[in-house]
Amino acid sequence: MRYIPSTEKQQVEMLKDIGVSCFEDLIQNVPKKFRLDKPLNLPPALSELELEEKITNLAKKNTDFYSTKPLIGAGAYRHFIPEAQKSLLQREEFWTCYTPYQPELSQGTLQSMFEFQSFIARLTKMDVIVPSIFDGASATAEAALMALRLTHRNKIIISKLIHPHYLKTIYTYLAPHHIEIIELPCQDGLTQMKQLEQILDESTAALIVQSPNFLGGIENLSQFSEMVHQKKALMIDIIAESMSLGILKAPGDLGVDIVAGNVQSFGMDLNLGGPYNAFLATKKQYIRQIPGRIAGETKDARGNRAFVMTFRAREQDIRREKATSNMCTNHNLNVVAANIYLSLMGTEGIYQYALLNAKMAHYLEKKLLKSGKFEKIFNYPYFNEFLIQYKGEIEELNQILSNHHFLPPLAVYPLIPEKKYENALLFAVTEIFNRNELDHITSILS
Amino acid sequence: MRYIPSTEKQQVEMLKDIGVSCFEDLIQNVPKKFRLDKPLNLPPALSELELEEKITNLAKKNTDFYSTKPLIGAGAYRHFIPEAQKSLLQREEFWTCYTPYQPELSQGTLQSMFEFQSFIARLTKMDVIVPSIFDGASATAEAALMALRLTHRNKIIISKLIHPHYLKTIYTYLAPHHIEIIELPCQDGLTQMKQLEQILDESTAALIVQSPNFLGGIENLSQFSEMVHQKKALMIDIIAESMSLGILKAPGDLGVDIVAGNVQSFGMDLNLGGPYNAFLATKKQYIRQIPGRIAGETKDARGNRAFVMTFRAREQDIRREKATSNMCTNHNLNVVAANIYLSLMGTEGIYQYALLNAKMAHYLEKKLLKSGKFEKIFNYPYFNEFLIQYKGEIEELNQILSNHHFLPPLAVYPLIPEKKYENALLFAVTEIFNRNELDHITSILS
Amino acid sequence: MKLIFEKSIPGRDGFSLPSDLFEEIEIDKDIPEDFLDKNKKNLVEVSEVDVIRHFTKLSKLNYGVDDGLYPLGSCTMKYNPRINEKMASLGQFTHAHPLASIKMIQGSLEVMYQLNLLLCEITGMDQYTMAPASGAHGELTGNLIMRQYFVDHGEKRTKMLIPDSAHGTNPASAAMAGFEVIEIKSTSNGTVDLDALQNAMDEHTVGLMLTNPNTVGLYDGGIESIERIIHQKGGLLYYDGANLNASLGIMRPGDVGFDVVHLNLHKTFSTPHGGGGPGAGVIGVKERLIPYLPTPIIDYNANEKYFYLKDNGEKSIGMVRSFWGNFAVLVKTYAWILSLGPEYLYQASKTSIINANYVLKKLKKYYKPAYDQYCGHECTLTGREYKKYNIKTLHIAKRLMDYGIHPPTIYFPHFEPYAEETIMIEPPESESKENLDEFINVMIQISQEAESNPEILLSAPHNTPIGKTDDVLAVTKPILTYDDELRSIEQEK
Amino acid sequence: MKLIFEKSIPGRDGFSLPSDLFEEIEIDKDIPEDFLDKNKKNLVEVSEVDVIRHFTKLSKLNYGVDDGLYPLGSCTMKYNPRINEKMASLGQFTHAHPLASIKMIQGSLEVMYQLNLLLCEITGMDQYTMAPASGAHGELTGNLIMRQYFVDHGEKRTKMLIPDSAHGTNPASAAMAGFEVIEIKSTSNGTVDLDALQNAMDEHTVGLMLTNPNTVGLYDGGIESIERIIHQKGGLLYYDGANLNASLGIMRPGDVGFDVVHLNLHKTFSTPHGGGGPGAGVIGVKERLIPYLPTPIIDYNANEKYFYLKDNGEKSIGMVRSFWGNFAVLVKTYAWILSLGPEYLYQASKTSIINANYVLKKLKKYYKPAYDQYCGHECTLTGREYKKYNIKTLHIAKRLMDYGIHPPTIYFPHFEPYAEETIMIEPPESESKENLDEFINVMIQISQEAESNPEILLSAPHNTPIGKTDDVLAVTKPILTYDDELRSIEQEK
Ligand SMILES: Cc1ncc(COP(=O)(O)O)c(C=O)c1O
Ligand SMILES: Cc1ncc(COP(=O)(O)O)c(C=O)c1O
Repeated sequence: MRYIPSTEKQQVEMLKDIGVSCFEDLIQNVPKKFRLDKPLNLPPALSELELEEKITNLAKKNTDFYSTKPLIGAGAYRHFIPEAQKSLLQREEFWTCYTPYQPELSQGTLQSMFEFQSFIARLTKMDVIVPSIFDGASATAEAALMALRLTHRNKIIISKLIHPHYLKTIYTYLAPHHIEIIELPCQDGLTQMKQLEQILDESTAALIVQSPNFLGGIENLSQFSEMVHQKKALMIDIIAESMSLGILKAPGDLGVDIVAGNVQSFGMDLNLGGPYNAFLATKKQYIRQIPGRIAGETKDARGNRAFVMTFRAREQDIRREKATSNMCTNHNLNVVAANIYLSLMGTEGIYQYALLNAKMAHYLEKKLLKSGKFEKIFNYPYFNEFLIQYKGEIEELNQILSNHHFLPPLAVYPLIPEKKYENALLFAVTEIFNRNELDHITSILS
Repeated sequence: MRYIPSTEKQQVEMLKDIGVSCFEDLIQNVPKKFRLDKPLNLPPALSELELEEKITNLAKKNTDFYSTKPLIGAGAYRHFIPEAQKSLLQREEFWTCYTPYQPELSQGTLQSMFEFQSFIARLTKMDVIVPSIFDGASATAEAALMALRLTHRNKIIISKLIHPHYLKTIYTYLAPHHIEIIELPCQDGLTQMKQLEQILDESTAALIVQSPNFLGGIENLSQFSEMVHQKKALMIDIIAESMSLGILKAPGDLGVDIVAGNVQSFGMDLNLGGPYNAFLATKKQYIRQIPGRIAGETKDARGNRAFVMTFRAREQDIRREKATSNMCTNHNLNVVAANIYLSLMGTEGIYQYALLNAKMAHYLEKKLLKSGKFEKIFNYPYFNEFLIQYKGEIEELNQILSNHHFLPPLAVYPLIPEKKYENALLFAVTEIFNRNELDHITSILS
Repeated sequence: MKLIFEKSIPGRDGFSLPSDLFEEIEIDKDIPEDFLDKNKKNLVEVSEVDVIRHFTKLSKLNYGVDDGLYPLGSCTMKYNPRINEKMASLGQFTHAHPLASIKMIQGSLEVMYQLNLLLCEITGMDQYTMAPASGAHGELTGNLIMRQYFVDHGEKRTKMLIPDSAHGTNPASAAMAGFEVIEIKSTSNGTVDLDALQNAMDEHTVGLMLTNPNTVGLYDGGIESIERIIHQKGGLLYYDGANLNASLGIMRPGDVGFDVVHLNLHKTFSTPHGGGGPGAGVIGVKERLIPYLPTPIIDYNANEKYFYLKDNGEKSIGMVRSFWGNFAVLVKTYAWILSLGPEYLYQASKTSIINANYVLKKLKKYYKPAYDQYCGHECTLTGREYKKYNIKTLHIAKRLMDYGIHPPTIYFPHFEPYAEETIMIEPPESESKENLDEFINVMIQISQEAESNPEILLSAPHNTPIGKTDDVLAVTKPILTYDDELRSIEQEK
Repeated sequence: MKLIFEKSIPGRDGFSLPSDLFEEIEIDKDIPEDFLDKNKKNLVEVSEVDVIRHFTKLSKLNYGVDDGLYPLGSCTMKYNPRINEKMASLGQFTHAHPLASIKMIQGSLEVMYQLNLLLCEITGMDQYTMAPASGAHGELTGNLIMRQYFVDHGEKRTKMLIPDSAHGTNPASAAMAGFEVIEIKSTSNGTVDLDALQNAMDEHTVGLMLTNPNTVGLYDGGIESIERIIHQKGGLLYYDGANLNASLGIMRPGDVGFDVVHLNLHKTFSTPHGGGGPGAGVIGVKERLIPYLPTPIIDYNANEKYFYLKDNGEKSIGMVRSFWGNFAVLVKTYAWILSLGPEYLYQASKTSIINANYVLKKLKKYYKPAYDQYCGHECTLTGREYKKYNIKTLHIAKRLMDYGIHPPTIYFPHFEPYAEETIMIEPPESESKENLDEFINVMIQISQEAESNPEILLSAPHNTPIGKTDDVLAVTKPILTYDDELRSIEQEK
């Protein structure tokens, strides 16, 4: 078998060298009654050609997503990824290696982590960045746990307008911990601020708000921060569409204490939802309570700059049940992916792409409103995703768009079953579209 | 522009350092009247996304060749290529480097050439291998020129059954050299031997025969060699389907003096005909007349084994008009491709694949004959390609096969417009098919 | 090596823009000024060529499985087949939006559905969730399932038993699930002390998290008793499958009685580690625990013949992440299982067990084994003999690098009596006898160097891109971003 | 490093077979025994893992453009954009059979058709053939076209004029086309001696092959006179376009009067060199030479709206290869031109000319320039000053490697008075000022070493995977295959 180099003859030799007469002697600690006495009931081995045909045929049972541009985002955005990034990621040194426990053989990974941390620090204006939590949802939950550890309080206030999966994940993660969770409702597409004043108190560990929120609205984070800080609670900002950082104010400038950010937009394919990657960002003073791996700069024995994983005393392999998290394997290759992506895009690219996203989304919204078939729901500021009311049948709209090779926008009602959302559609627009296509979309829907 | 790192500001600095006031000062030797005074009339630069969409759309104007398995070969064979090979070939060190003039920075390329030479030497049982001539046609022409140089004679005898493109290429290459070219006709799918006796004489430089020949037939090379050697002429064997070497006798065992072999089957995609690669193989005594680059083993200053390009005194950059060929750039990356492919396949793989090719071709032929819609034309031995008579309309057969996602076999008549070939089809069968598909083909054609 | 920031030149760029920038839209009319950043975020300005060279160079500072032996114990650094990568990169998969309607993602769903069936057969479990992103994430998920099970059954169980040999993620995960962790000591044989287990197990205890073969590479011979002890008290048995590479086609955790199983697809099932992920830590359970699995579950509607995402109902622990799983990793797993089939899955485990025992046998004279018995797919040696020369296993590890070999695991296991001096060697089935022989020879040579020339070990590595790193400095003077570095340079001035 | 053959183990394999091997077919009944090899060809027996590691290691012994500056004069080692590779690897292109019916390959044909139009505009020619596989192959094709032209016109022309500065392929190609090569000396300015040219040109001469800027990097200021001299005598003017990287958007050979042009798509047009190819050496001609182009030509039927392969008729020189061209290379070229557009094509040439003159200016104090004038896209320096220390440019080249830089061209140009002591430096537009500054500094440092410590140059390179090679041994004791090596070991015993 091409993946198993040792030959039968070699195995016989090795068994002899070991000093046993047969393989079974080596597994005598597996009780006989549990040893399988017949092969697993699985399909026989396929040749590479057969395998390729089989899986390619399965892939073809999907829509041809390459040619079907999505008008849906909702936490997973199709952005353009330069081939230079994809090609570099294929270097085996990046993807066939382990977690960089041995820095002398892992500077590629470690420096990449450090550079990514530096990028995110500049994008968010935060001090300390954990480059890889699995995704936005788990990062959000980890941020909540971190706030609980930091404040020793037991109430978490959450905006209802964070991504529904993130919300569900927080509940799952917090379930064992006897935490009071209060949800802030939506008002005009934004998290209601009024109610917050009544709920915020000295037992509040943190307020969690997503901006742009799940419905696309840009939240007034600085005002939230101010209110939260009055009660010495922590302000947590969730970012699901990291491209927005290109033109929006950085959370660090808005008083935010912890940021959990999904960076799928920075060079990761949609992949049916995973693997993506998220960062956690915080202020220097909170570093010892942050979960996950961090790269830091140091010197090597030759006096040169070198990178290592640092502040390891927080981690499970050292602290076990007292660790700040159980995280071990994370999404580090996606850190490299995002790092390469951000390097290519740079100052100007991230700005221009973000600007273009916003402009195109607003262009489409205006066009759709003009068509007469759509109505505004909220009067909120948004980035590249907006909620809009469709006057026709949503089923029909889906059909039309699919026929024209567009992936329809998200119908939010199934996720937020409130009457006012019955015909509400969440459109996401990124730079992968062009004017022709946006005009075409408008015209087929009019 | 992302491919041009120097900025306008830097260019101004550099011009100042050079000591000119503007760029135009540097090109004063280009007569003003020839200097373009307006931009080239070309489409404006596309972004990478626009480019990708444009070219992908062009590609889609082709048939979906991935899912359309070819029943056609005729010098270009679709074989299965393991992904391990494709993936390794993507290492930039192999493809972004130059011809290995500096061996100290090119051992990867040079050792690969050497290993490929070793593989081909074992497959052909020849001594000296030139690993890269562009393709089977140019290699054939170079072999003919080589024979002329070696023998100082001026007649070349060629089997009519060599690949028509190779044949045309020989004529083109030899046109300036006042060479008598005589073609040997076909008899029962093989090169006619009778006539040869009359033609062969002391002025004959070489006989060129392809085996398996263009119509698939395996030629009796040892008998040809014997005849040719009696007149002290050279025997040249052409191989268009290198996979055949897996089970057929090696030309070195059959008295052949020069082999020109297309190795597209060893790990190269069809690519509409190029780039492929061909080798030239000969006996040690003929080395100084062979064209093209050869890698050889030597020692480095540290006493270790090292590889260099050798017998360079034959080449154009040293010998100019007296060189054995003008070849400079060749298809060296394809040498690496073939080397990786052969390494993966190995002794057993090449044998098994060749055997499977032959078995499947014979299986299909028998099935087709049985169906009653086909008739035998020749009673010759063949490898994986056979000529067969179709009793129906070829246009119709093409339609049926295309509808079922098979690329139809070659109708040879347009290439060899002889009456007996009017309904003759040249089928090629490789390991990419399976029994179901071959049965399916038979049934849709019956 | 320079940082990408140190290569930045004002005005340079590495991206491309379409010609139509929708100039007519004035975004500051739509987004209030308060929300917009007046300044562009200062990132970097480099060209595509710069980026290509920077990361090509960075890559060459790494060592991957493709560069040679990588015998990290407990990590199963096996060959990552190329065809798997290609399958995962098919456009219909990579561009699939997770919220596309299910009729558009039938192919992807079928892959997940089929993979579930294959994994169930391989492990003897009844249903998997594909959600967890890593082993630890799976452990947390598994713990929450067990917690939910007892909540649902009105039982109050708060403690989780974990052998001292367990991987650090086990106690950390149990703690995240709100359990009190009770450490079970190992016997001098390295396996679970049955008396200690019996004493610790009670009606307030959730159960036991066990790795088998355990993290020192030993099959626990007491597995039948363990199962009895836990189940007798109504507990649940959790199988940490990170070491499943010793068991394929040999033993199925489901048959042994494990209730919850996590698999590290990025270990046993050949998907790459990626320098720390992404992987996938899928969780399989027995029938009675299915209702507690995270939502959704991939199911098949046999009547109307389509695959779908089924809400797992009220008892489910909910979601542990966004969307459905690390799909790209799942495709690679699926491809690997189909490529090996039952025969070679068994061969994989058999070969890795033979490999580990071969290394153990050949090296035991030089590095005293932690346990004198046959091992599973990895063996645990020690460097105790060399303490007298001031040599720790860390030094042995660093010295191995000089010979072009990635060191085995040395920081783990950390429990007495072998703390810090263990060497865990896992030579998976993709390593040939010749590679092992080379490793063995180098290890013997190093053992001789330890005696004759300890200095060369103490100052190792010598031939690596960088020398030994100062880990303490990284904490005492933290520089975590390029701006930190700029500030620290500023301060030094 | 070991050869793959030295890693072979009997019984090991690296391939996979389907389960159905058509066992029932007995092939020796169909193919006579005489033709079948009784033994399997002895190749190698290694696993996929072995192959992956072997070639990964081999790759690391190479130096590519992605590894740093590669200023090989006359070779245009520029950045090879990744998107081009991706475009060429689209399945509909890569799996297209060359003999598929034209309606199945409309996309591929359109690429070739459009590329022809773009190249015509860039060079001012009327029609290209995509057939030639390399520059030299194009030269041969071009020479045969010129030959055929005169044959067709009943003229007997047998001589071809070629400047002494020309690349070796020029005389070699002319010779292959049956012409007698007449070398035209250069003036001390490095350009064509117009008197010599005038004297040599006559009615028995085909014409002149000219590179412009020529191979020492100089635009020939006498181009108008050259054109007149050749055409006055009824000759044809051939443009070796290997140096077109100095001319994009600046000057078009067609406007100057060249009749035949070859382009090295693997130089100017960014397609990779691949360690020696594949490239493409397409040939463009003026209207009157179109009938002689190789057959077929890609054409468009405007009525029925399809692209097709047109037989080029009786006057065509025929075919110069199998099938239609190095299609994969053509796609990359097409992608590059569309990515740059007219503005950046001009910027590419402009930048490379500035780069070359910058290097020339900065280094002329240390390495006397061969010609004291502004250069095109490459500059020619010499190492004559260092001869007194026994230092040749070869040693300077090898020493550069120690600094991680690929040496410039040094074996060429070879003509007097600078034979062997030239250094041709071509820093294309994809090289940044910082890279050039680094190169300049290293070159200056080496010039100082040549004086102060010549030994370090003489024994260079020191930091490369292998030391300086013994090229003579490779000829005196030829080992051209692994079996040669085995035999030579056998003999030594
Ligand atoms: C025994 C054991 N359990 C659990 C884990 C955790 O797996 P992951 O790194 O995927 O979180 C590991 C990983 O090293 C392990 O070795
Ligand atoms: C000036 C010049 N002409 C022609 C050629 C030949 O091109 P090729 O190597 O593609 O055959 C070269 C290649 O180095 C060259 O520099």
